[in-house]
Amino acid sequence: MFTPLVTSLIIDGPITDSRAHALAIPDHGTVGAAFTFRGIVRRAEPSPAHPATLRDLLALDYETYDPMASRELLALATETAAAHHLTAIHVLHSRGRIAVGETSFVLHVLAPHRAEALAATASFIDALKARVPIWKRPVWAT
Amino acid sequence: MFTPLVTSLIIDGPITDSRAHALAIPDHGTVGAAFTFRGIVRRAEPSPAHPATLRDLLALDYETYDPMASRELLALATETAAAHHLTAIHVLHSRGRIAVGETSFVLHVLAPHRAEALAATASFIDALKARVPIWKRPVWAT
Amino acid sequence: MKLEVLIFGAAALAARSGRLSVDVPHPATAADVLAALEAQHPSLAFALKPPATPRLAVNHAYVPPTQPVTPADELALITLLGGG
Amino acid sequence: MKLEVLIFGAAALAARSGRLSVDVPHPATAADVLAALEAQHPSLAFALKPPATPRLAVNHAYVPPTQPVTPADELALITLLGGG
Repeated sequence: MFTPLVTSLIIDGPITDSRAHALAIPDHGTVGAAFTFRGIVRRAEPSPAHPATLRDLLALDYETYDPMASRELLALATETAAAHHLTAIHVLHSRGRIAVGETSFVLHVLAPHRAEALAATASFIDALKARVPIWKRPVWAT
Repeated sequence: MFTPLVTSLIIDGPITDSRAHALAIPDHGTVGAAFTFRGIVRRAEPSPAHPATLRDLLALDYETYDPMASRELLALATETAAAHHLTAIHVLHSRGRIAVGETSFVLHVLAPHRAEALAATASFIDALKARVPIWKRPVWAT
Repeated sequence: MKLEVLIFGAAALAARSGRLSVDVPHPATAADVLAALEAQHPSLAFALKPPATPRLAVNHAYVPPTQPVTPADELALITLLGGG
Repeated sequence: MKLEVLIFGAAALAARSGRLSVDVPHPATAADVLAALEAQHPSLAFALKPPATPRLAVNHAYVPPTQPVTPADELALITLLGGG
Protein backbone atom coordinates (compact mmCIF):
# COMPACT_ATOMS: atom_id res chain seq x y z
CA MET A 1 0.00 0.00 0.00
CA PHE A 2 1.16 3.51 -0.80
CA THR A 3 2.21 5.54 2.25
CA PRO A 4 1.75 9.30 1.93
CA LEU A 5 4.58 11.61 2.90
CA VAL A 6 3.51 13.61 5.97
CA THR A 7 5.40 16.36 7.76
CA SER A 8 4.27 18.96 10.28
CA LEU A 9 6.15 21.61 12.17
CA ILE A 10 5.44 24.42 14.61
CA ILE A 11 8.04 27.16 14.29
CA ASP A 12 8.75 30.31 16.27
CA GLY A 13 7.82 33.48 14.41
CA PRO A 14 6.45 34.07 10.93
CA ILE A 15 6.78 31.60 8.07
CA THR A 16 9.10 33.05 5.47
CA ASP A 17 8.51 32.91 1.74
CA SER A 18 11.28 30.39 1.27
CA ARG A 19 9.65 28.01 3.75
CA ALA A 20 6.21 28.59 2.26
CA HIS A 21 7.57 27.67 -1.17
CA ALA A 22 9.82 24.81 -0.19
CA LEU A 23 7.77 22.07 -1.72
CA ALA A 24 9.35 19.77 -4.22
CA ILE A 25 6.99 17.97 -6.59
CA PRO A 26 8.05 14.30 -6.59
CA ASP A 27 9.08 13.19 -10.05
CA HIS A 28 7.30 9.86 -10.14
CA GLY A 29 4.43 11.28 -12.19
CA THR A 30 1.56 10.49 -9.81
CA VAL A 31 0.88 14.05 -8.64
CA GLY A 32 -1.57 16.01 -10.78
CA ALA A 33 -2.54 18.72 -8.31
CA ALA A 34 -0.47 20.73 -5.84
CA PHE A 35 -2.26 23.11 -3.49
CA THR A 36 -0.65 25.63 -1.20
CA PHE A 37 -2.67 27.59 1.33
CA ARG A 38 -1.12 30.45 3.30
CA GLY A 39 -2.87 32.05 6.24
CA ILE A 40 -1.82 35.68 6.64
CA VAL A 41 -2.49 38.07 9.54
CA ARG A 42 -5.00 40.73 8.50
CA ARG A 43 -5.02 44.27 9.82
CA ALA A 44 -8.66 44.45 10.87
CA GLU A 45 -10.28 42.02 13.31
CA PRO A 46 -13.69 42.21 15.01
CA SER A 47 -13.43 44.07 18.29
CA PRO A 48 -14.11 41.75 21.28
CA ALA A 49 -16.21 44.48 22.92
CA HIS A 50 -18.15 45.30 19.74
CA PRO A 51 -17.95 42.31 17.37
CA ALA A 52 -19.79 44.18 14.60
CA THR A 53 -16.99 46.74 14.34
CA LEU A 54 -13.47 46.17 13.10
CA ARG A 55 -10.42 47.24 15.06
CA ASP A 56 -6.87 47.65 13.81
CA LEU A 57 -4.29 45.04 14.75
CA LEU A 58 -0.53 45.26 14.97
CA ALA A 59 -0.03 41.52 15.27
CA LEU A 60 -1.39 38.23 16.55
CA ASP A 61 0.29 36.34 19.37
CA TYR A 62 -0.04 32.59 18.80
CA GLU A 63 0.08 30.47 21.94
CA THR A 64 0.56 26.71 21.60
CA TYR A 65 0.12 23.97 24.18
CA ASP A 66 3.27 21.93 23.65
CA PRO A 67 3.84 19.14 22.82
CA MET A 68 0.12 18.44 22.37
CA ALA A 69 -0.18 21.02 19.56
CA SER A 70 2.59 19.32 17.55
CA ARG A 71 1.13 15.90 18.16
CA GLU A 72 -2.39 16.90 17.11
CA LEU A 73 -1.08 18.73 14.05
CA LEU A 74 0.79 15.62 12.90
CA ALA A 75 -2.16 13.34 13.71
CA LEU A 76 -4.52 15.58 11.75
CA ALA A 77 -2.15 15.71 8.77
CA THR A 78 -1.78 11.92 8.81
CA GLU A 79 -5.53 11.34 9.03
CA THR A 80 -6.22 13.88 6.26
CA ALA A 81 -3.68 12.24 3.97
CA ALA A 82 -5.29 8.84 4.46
CA ALA A 83 -8.88 10.06 4.15
CA HIS A 84 -8.24 11.95 0.90
CA HIS A 85 -5.65 9.59 -0.66
CA LEU A 86 -3.03 12.31 -0.77
CA THR A 87 0.45 11.76 -2.10
CA ALA A 88 1.90 14.18 0.44
CA ILE A 89 0.91 16.78 3.00
CA HIS A 90 3.17 19.32 4.67
CA VAL A 91 1.98 21.74 7.31
CA LEU A 92 3.69 24.61 9.11
CA HIS A 93 2.21 26.72 11.92
CA SER A 94 3.71 29.68 13.72
CA ARG A 95 4.14 30.20 17.44
CA GLY A 96 4.61 33.66 18.98
CA ARG A 97 4.09 37.13 17.55
CA ILE A 98 3.17 37.42 13.86
CA ALA A 99 2.77 40.93 12.46
CA VAL A 100 0.06 42.08 10.07
CA GLY A 101 0.89 40.87 6.55
CA GLU A 102 3.07 38.00 7.78
CA THR A 103 2.26 34.32 7.24
CA SER A 104 1.32 32.21 10.27
CA PHE A 105 0.19 29.03 8.56
CA VAL A 106 1.09 27.10 5.43
CA LEU A 107 -0.49 23.92 4.11
CA HIS A 108 0.89 22.06 1.10
CA VAL A 109 -1.14 19.23 -0.38
CA LEU A 110 -0.12 16.96 -3.26
CA ALA A 111 -2.67 14.61 -4.80
CA PRO A 112 -3.34 12.79 -8.05
CA HIS A 113 -6.38 14.98 -8.81
CA ARG A 114 -7.52 18.44 -7.82
CA ALA A 115 -10.85 17.41 -6.25
CA GLU A 116 -9.06 15.40 -3.55
CA ALA A 117 -6.57 18.18 -2.94
CA LEU A 118 -9.28 20.83 -2.60
CA ALA A 119 -11.41 18.71 -0.29
CA ALA A 120 -8.38 17.86 1.86
CA THR A 121 -7.42 21.52 2.14
CA ALA A 122 -10.89 22.60 3.23
CA SER A 123 -11.34 19.81 5.77
CA PHE A 124 -7.83 20.22 7.17
CA ILE A 125 -8.27 23.90 7.95
CA ASP A 126 -11.66 23.38 9.58
CA ALA A 127 -10.31 20.55 11.75
CA LEU A 128 -7.18 22.53 12.63
CA LYS A 129 -9.27 25.21 14.26
CA ALA A 130 -11.47 22.72 16.09
CA ARG A 131 -8.79 20.39 17.38
CA VAL A 132 -5.19 21.64 17.48
CA PRO A 133 -4.51 23.52 20.73
CA ILE A 134 -3.29 26.82 19.34
CA TRP A 135 -4.77 30.14 20.43
CA LYS A 136 -4.35 33.58 18.97
CA ARG A 137 -4.40 36.79 20.97
CA PRO A 138 -4.78 40.14 19.20
CA VAL A 139 -2.20 42.87 19.74
CA TRP A 140 -4.28 45.98 19.04
CA ALA A 141 -2.86 49.01 17.33
CA THR A 142 -4.65 51.44 19.64
CA MET B 1 -15.12 50.55 -5.01
CA PHE B 2 -12.15 48.20 -4.62
CA THR B 3 -10.75 46.88 -7.91
CA PRO B 4 -9.10 43.47 -7.71
CA LEU B 5 -5.70 42.95 -9.30
CA VAL B 6 -6.10 40.54 -12.23
CA THR B 7 -3.40 39.12 -14.48
CA SER B 8 -3.44 36.18 -16.87
CA LEU B 9 -0.82 34.82 -19.21
CA ILE B 10 -0.38 31.93 -21.63
CA ILE B 11 3.29 31.00 -21.94
CA ASP B 12 5.19 28.61 -24.18
CA GLY B 13 6.43 25.54 -22.34
CA PRO B 14 6.23 24.49 -18.70
CA ILE B 15 5.73 26.90 -15.82
CA THR B 16 8.89 27.03 -13.78
CA ASP B 17 9.02 27.02 -9.98
CA SER B 18 10.07 30.64 -9.89
CA ARG B 19 7.01 31.67 -11.90
CA ALA B 20 4.75 29.45 -9.85
CA HIS B 21 6.01 31.11 -6.67
CA ALA B 22 6.19 34.67 -7.90
CA LEU B 23 3.32 36.01 -5.89
CA ALA B 24 3.91 38.94 -3.59
CA ILE B 25 1.43 39.33 -0.76
CA PRO B 26 0.36 43.00 -0.78
CA ASP B 27 1.26 44.68 2.51
CA HIS B 28 -1.98 46.55 3.11
CA GLY B 29 -3.23 43.96 5.57
CA THR B 30 -6.46 43.00 3.81
CA VAL B 31 -5.35 39.57 2.60
CA GLY B 32 -5.95 36.72 5.03
CA ALA B 33 -5.77 33.78 2.63
CA ALA B 34 -3.46 33.04 -0.28
CA PHE B 35 -4.11 29.95 -2.39
CA THR B 36 -1.87 28.54 -5.06
CA PHE B 37 -2.97 25.69 -7.27
CA ARG B 38 -0.55 23.96 -9.64
CA GLY B 39 -1.70 21.54 -12.28
CA ILE B 40 1.01 18.98 -13.07
CA VAL B 41 1.18 16.45 -15.91
CA ARG B 42 0.72 12.93 -14.57
CA ARG B 43 2.33 9.85 -16.06
CA ALA B 44 -0.81 7.74 -16.41
CA GLU B 45 -3.87 8.81 -18.38
CA PRO B 46 -6.91 6.77 -19.43
CA SER B 47 -6.32 5.16 -22.80
CA PRO B 48 -8.65 6.58 -25.50
CA ALA B 49 -9.26 3.07 -26.85
CA HIS B 50 -9.85 1.52 -23.42
CA PRO B 51 -10.83 4.29 -20.97
CA ALA B 52 -10.86 1.90 -18.02
CA THR B 53 -7.14 1.21 -18.40
CA LEU B 54 -4.28 3.61 -17.80
CA ARG B 55 -1.55 4.18 -20.34
CA ASP B 56 1.85 5.79 -19.81
CA LEU B 57 2.43 9.32 -21.05
CA LEU B 58 5.61 11.11 -21.98
CA ALA B 59 4.00 14.53 -22.16
CA LEU B 60 0.90 16.52 -23.00
CA ASP B 61 0.78 18.87 -25.98
CA TYR B 62 -1.38 21.89 -25.17
CA GLU B 63 -2.97 23.59 -28.15
CA THR B 64 -4.50 27.04 -27.71
CA TYR B 65 -6.79 28.99 -30.01
CA ASP B 66 -5.17 32.43 -29.95
CA PRO B 67 -6.01 35.12 -29.11
CA MET B 68 -9.37 33.77 -27.94
CA ALA B 69 -7.74 31.59 -25.26
CA SER B 70 -5.98 34.60 -23.72
CA ARG B 71 -9.13 36.69 -23.86
CA GLU B 72 -11.31 34.03 -22.24
CA LEU B 73 -8.69 33.35 -19.58
CA LEU B 74 -8.57 37.03 -18.63
CA ALA B 75 -12.36 37.37 -18.75
CA LEU B 76 -12.78 34.33 -16.51
CA ALA B 77 -10.20 35.63 -14.03
CA THR B 78 -11.89 39.04 -13.94
CA GLU B 79 -15.35 37.54 -13.43
CA THR B 80 -14.07 35.16 -10.72
CA ALA B 81 -12.41 38.02 -8.85
CA ALA B 82 -15.62 40.03 -8.85
CA ALA B 83 -17.91 37.12 -7.95
CA HIS B 84 -15.76 36.02 -4.98
CA HIS B 85 -14.58 39.46 -3.81
CA LEU B 86 -10.96 38.56 -4.34
CA THR B 87 -8.11 40.93 -3.64
CA ALA B 88 -6.09 39.52 -6.53
CA ILE B 89 -6.02 36.64 -9.00
CA HIS B 90 -3.11 35.59 -11.18
CA VAL B 91 -3.31 32.78 -13.68
CA LEU B 92 -0.72 31.14 -15.93
CA HIS B 93 -1.36 28.43 -18.52
CA SER B 94 1.14 26.61 -20.72
CA ARG B 95 1.08 26.20 -24.47
CA GLY B 96 3.01 23.43 -26.26
CA ARG B 97 4.69 20.31 -24.92
CA ILE B 98 4.74 19.76 -21.15
CA ALA B 99 6.52 16.66 -19.89
CA VAL B 100 5.31 14.37 -17.11
CA GLY B 101 6.02 16.04 -13.75
CA GLU B 102 6.08 19.54 -15.19
CA THR B 103 3.57 22.27 -14.34
CA SER B 104 1.12 23.38 -17.04
CA PHE B 105 -1.19 25.58 -14.97
CA VAL B 106 -0.88 27.87 -11.96
CA LEU B 107 -3.62 29.80 -10.21
CA HIS B 108 -2.90 32.26 -7.41
CA VAL B 109 -5.81 33.67 -5.43
CA LEU B 110 -5.63 36.28 -2.67
CA ALA B 111 -8.70 37.01 -0.57
CA PRO B 112 -9.62 38.37 2.84
CA HIS B 113 -10.84 34.95 4.03
CA ARG B 114 -10.14 31.37 3.08
CA ALA B 115 -13.73 30.41 2.21
CA GLU B 116 -13.81 32.91 -0.66
CA ALA B 117 -10.39 31.83 -1.86
CA LEU B 118 -11.32 28.14 -1.83
CA ALA B 119 -14.63 28.69 -3.60
CA ALA B 120 -12.95 30.89 -6.22
CA THR B 121 -10.27 28.28 -6.85
CA ALA B 122 -12.79 25.46 -7.35
CA SER B 123 -15.09 27.46 -9.61
CA PHE B 124 -12.23 28.89 -11.66
CA ILE B 125 -10.80 25.49 -12.53
CA ASP B 126 -14.18 24.06 -13.49
CA ALA B 127 -14.95 27.05 -15.71
CA LEU B 128 -11.48 26.98 -17.25
CA LYS B 129 -12.08 23.50 -18.61
CA ALA B 130 -15.56 24.36 -19.87
CA ARG B 131 -14.80 27.69 -21.49
CA VAL B 132 -11.19 28.53 -22.31
CA PRO B 133 -10.24 27.11 -25.75
CA ILE B 134 -7.22 25.03 -24.78
CA TRP B 135 -6.90 21.38 -25.76
CA LYS B 136 -4.46 18.76 -24.59
CA ARG B 137 -3.17 15.92 -26.71
CA PRO B 138 -1.39 12.97 -25.08
CA VAL B 139 2.09 11.99 -26.21
CA TRP B 140 2.13 8.30 -25.33
CA ALA B 141 5.23 6.56 -24.06
CA THR B 142 4.60 3.42 -26.11
CA MET C 1 -22.70 29.46 -49.27
CA LYS C 2 -19.41 27.83 -48.27
CA LEU C 3 -17.87 28.64 -44.88
CA GLU C 4 -14.56 27.59 -43.36
CA VAL C 5 -14.54 26.45 -39.71
CA LEU C 6 -11.41 26.01 -37.58
CA ILE C 7 -11.37 22.87 -35.45
CA PHE C 8 -9.10 21.74 -32.63
CA GLY C 9 -8.16 18.98 -30.26
CA ALA C 10 -9.75 15.56 -30.63
CA ALA C 11 -12.10 16.91 -33.31
CA ALA C 12 -9.15 17.98 -35.46
CA LEU C 13 -7.51 14.59 -34.93
CA ALA C 14 -10.70 12.79 -35.99
CA ALA C 15 -11.12 14.99 -39.06
CA ARG C 16 -7.39 14.82 -39.84
CA SER C 17 -7.49 18.56 -40.38
CA GLY C 18 -7.60 21.82 -38.45
CA ARG C 19 -10.09 23.38 -40.86
CA LEU C 20 -13.28 22.13 -42.51
CA SER C 21 -15.71 23.52 -45.07
CA VAL C 22 -19.48 23.47 -44.68
CA ASP C 23 -22.30 24.39 -47.03
CA VAL C 24 -24.95 26.53 -45.33
CA PRO C 25 -27.98 28.51 -46.55
CA HIS C 26 -27.54 32.24 -47.08
CA PRO C 27 -28.05 34.02 -44.74
CA ALA C 28 -26.80 31.60 -42.06
CA THR C 29 -26.59 31.56 -38.28
CA ALA C 30 -24.19 29.92 -35.81
CA ALA C 31 -26.78 27.17 -35.30
CA ASP C 32 -26.79 26.51 -39.06
CA VAL C 33 -23.01 26.06 -39.02
CA LEU C 34 -23.13 23.54 -36.14
CA ALA C 35 -25.93 21.62 -37.86
CA ALA C 36 -24.01 21.58 -41.15
CA LEU C 37 -20.85 20.32 -39.41
CA GLU C 38 -22.80 17.43 -37.95
CA ALA C 39 -24.58 16.58 -41.23
CA GLN C 40 -21.60 16.99 -43.54
CA HIS C 41 -18.78 15.64 -41.30
CA PRO C 42 -19.92 12.42 -39.60
CA SER C 43 -16.46 11.86 -38.06
CA LEU C 44 -17.17 14.84 -35.77
CA ALA C 45 -20.33 13.37 -34.26
CA PHE C 46 -18.58 12.65 -30.93
CA ALA C 47 -17.72 16.34 -30.63
CA LEU C 48 -21.13 17.67 -31.65
CA LYS C 49 -23.71 15.39 -30.02
CA PRO C 50 -24.47 15.14 -26.27
CA PRO C 51 -22.73 14.85 -23.88
CA ALA C 52 -20.40 17.12 -25.87
CA THR C 53 -21.30 20.80 -25.62
CA PRO C 54 -20.13 22.33 -28.90
CA ARG C 55 -20.13 26.09 -29.29
CA LEU C 56 -19.29 28.27 -32.23
CA ALA C 57 -16.87 31.15 -31.74
CA VAL C 58 -17.14 33.99 -34.25
CA ASN C 59 -14.16 36.29 -34.45
CA HIS C 60 -12.79 34.88 -31.17
CA ALA C 61 -15.94 35.25 -29.08
CA TYR C 62 -18.70 32.79 -28.20
CA VAL C 63 -21.96 33.68 -29.90
CA PRO C 64 -25.62 32.69 -29.39
CA PRO C 65 -27.14 30.21 -31.89
CA THR C 66 -29.04 33.02 -33.63
CA GLN C 67 -25.89 35.01 -34.46
CA PRO C 68 -25.58 35.66 -38.25
CA VAL C 69 -22.32 34.52 -39.82
CA THR C 70 -20.68 35.39 -43.15
CA PRO C 71 -17.60 34.22 -45.06
CA ALA C 72 -15.79 37.30 -43.73
CA ASP C 73 -15.99 35.96 -40.15
CA GLU C 74 -13.40 33.70 -38.51
CA LEU C 75 -15.41 30.70 -37.33
CA ALA C 76 -14.15 28.14 -34.82
CA LEU C 77 -15.76 25.04 -33.36
CA ILE C 78 -15.03 24.98 -29.63
CA THR C 79 -15.68 21.58 -28.08
CA LEU C 80 -14.13 21.21 -24.66
CA LEU C 81 -14.35 17.85 -23.05
CA GLY C 82 -13.49 18.98 -19.52
CA GLY C 83 -11.86 16.53 -17.15
CA GLY C 84 -8.24 16.48 -16.08
CA MET D 1 -9.20 16.19 46.04
CA LYS D 2 -7.52 19.26 44.53
CA LEU D 3 -6.45 19.20 40.87
CA GLU D 4 -4.55 21.75 38.80
CA VAL D 5 -5.80 22.54 35.29
CA LEU D 6 -3.86 24.45 32.63
CA ILE D 7 -5.89 27.01 30.71
CA PHE D 8 -5.10 29.03 27.58
CA GLY D 9 -6.24 31.74 25.24
CA ALA D 10 -9.29 33.82 26.08
CA ALA D 11 -10.02 31.57 29.06
CA ALA D 12 -6.62 32.34 30.57
CA LEU D 13 -7.13 36.04 29.93
CA ALA D 14 -10.53 35.95 31.64
CA ALA D 15 -9.15 34.03 34.63
CA ARG D 16 -5.99 36.19 34.73
CA SER D 17 -4.01 32.97 35.06
CA GLY D 18 -2.73 30.06 33.01
CA ARG D 19 -3.52 27.56 35.74
CA LEU D 20 -6.51 27.02 38.05
CA SER D 21 -7.33 24.68 40.95
CA VAL D 22 -10.54 22.73 41.26
CA ASP D 23 -11.95 20.57 44.04
CA VAL D 24 -13.34 17.29 42.76
CA PRO D 25 -14.58 14.06 44.41
CA HIS D 26 -12.15 11.16 44.64
CA PRO D 27 -12.08 9.23 42.33
CA ALA D 28 -12.82 11.81 39.61
CA THR D 29 -13.38 11.76 35.87
CA ALA D 30 -12.70 14.28 33.09
CA ALA D 31 -16.40 15.23 33.21
CA ASP D 32 -16.07 16.00 36.94
CA VAL D 33 -13.18 18.37 36.21
CA LEU D 34 -15.13 20.27 33.55
CA ALA D 35 -18.16 20.52 35.88
CA ALA D 36 -15.97 21.74 38.73
CA LEU D 37 -14.33 24.39 36.51
CA GLU D 38 -17.77 25.73 35.59
CA ALA D 39 -19.07 25.69 39.18
CA GLN D 40 -15.95 27.05 40.87
CA HIS D 41 -14.73 29.56 38.24
CA PRO D 42 -17.70 31.58 36.95
CA SER D 43 -15.41 33.80 34.83
CA LEU D 44 -14.85 30.77 32.54
CA ALA D 45 -18.55 30.27 31.75
CA PHE D 46 -18.09 31.63 28.19
CA ALA D 47 -15.49 28.95 27.52
CA LEU D 48 -17.43 26.06 29.07
CA LYS D 49 -21.07 26.53 28.08
CA PRO D 50 -22.53 26.18 24.56
CA PRO D 51 -21.70 27.23 21.91
CA ALA D 52 -18.21 26.63 23.32
CA THR D 53 -17.05 23.02 23.02
CA PRO D 54 -14.66 22.50 25.94
CA ARG D 55 -12.59 19.34 26.12
CA LEU D 56 -10.19 18.08 28.71
CA ALA D 57 -6.75 16.90 27.64
CA VAL D 58 -5.02 14.46 29.99
CA ASN D 59 -1.28 14.12 29.49
CA HIS D 60 -1.52 15.86 26.12
CA ALA D 61 -4.32 13.78 24.63
CA TYR D 62 -8.07 14.35 24.41
CA VAL D 63 -9.99 11.95 26.65
CA PRO D 64 -13.62 10.86 26.90
CA PRO D 65 -15.74 12.29 29.77
CA THR D 66 -15.50 9.01 31.69
CA GLN D 67 -11.69 9.00 31.78
CA PRO D 68 -10.38 8.82 35.41
CA VAL D 69 -7.99 11.58 36.41
CA THR D 70 -5.54 11.90 39.31
CA PRO D 71 -3.24 14.62 40.69
CA ALA D 72 -0.36 12.90 38.86
CA ASP D 73 -1.90 13.74 35.46
CA GLU D 74 -1.27 16.93 33.49
CA LEU D 75 -4.74 18.35 32.87
CA ALA D 76 -5.52 21.05 30.33
CA LEU D 77 -8.76 22.74 29.37
CA ILE D 78 -8.88 23.01 25.56
CA THR D 79 -11.49 25.45 24.35
CA LEU D 80 -11.05 26.39 20.73
CA LEU D 81 -13.31 29.06 19.37
CA GLY D 82 -12.68 28.37 15.66
CA GLY D 83 -13.06 31.21 13.21
CA GLY D 84 -10.23 33.03 11.48
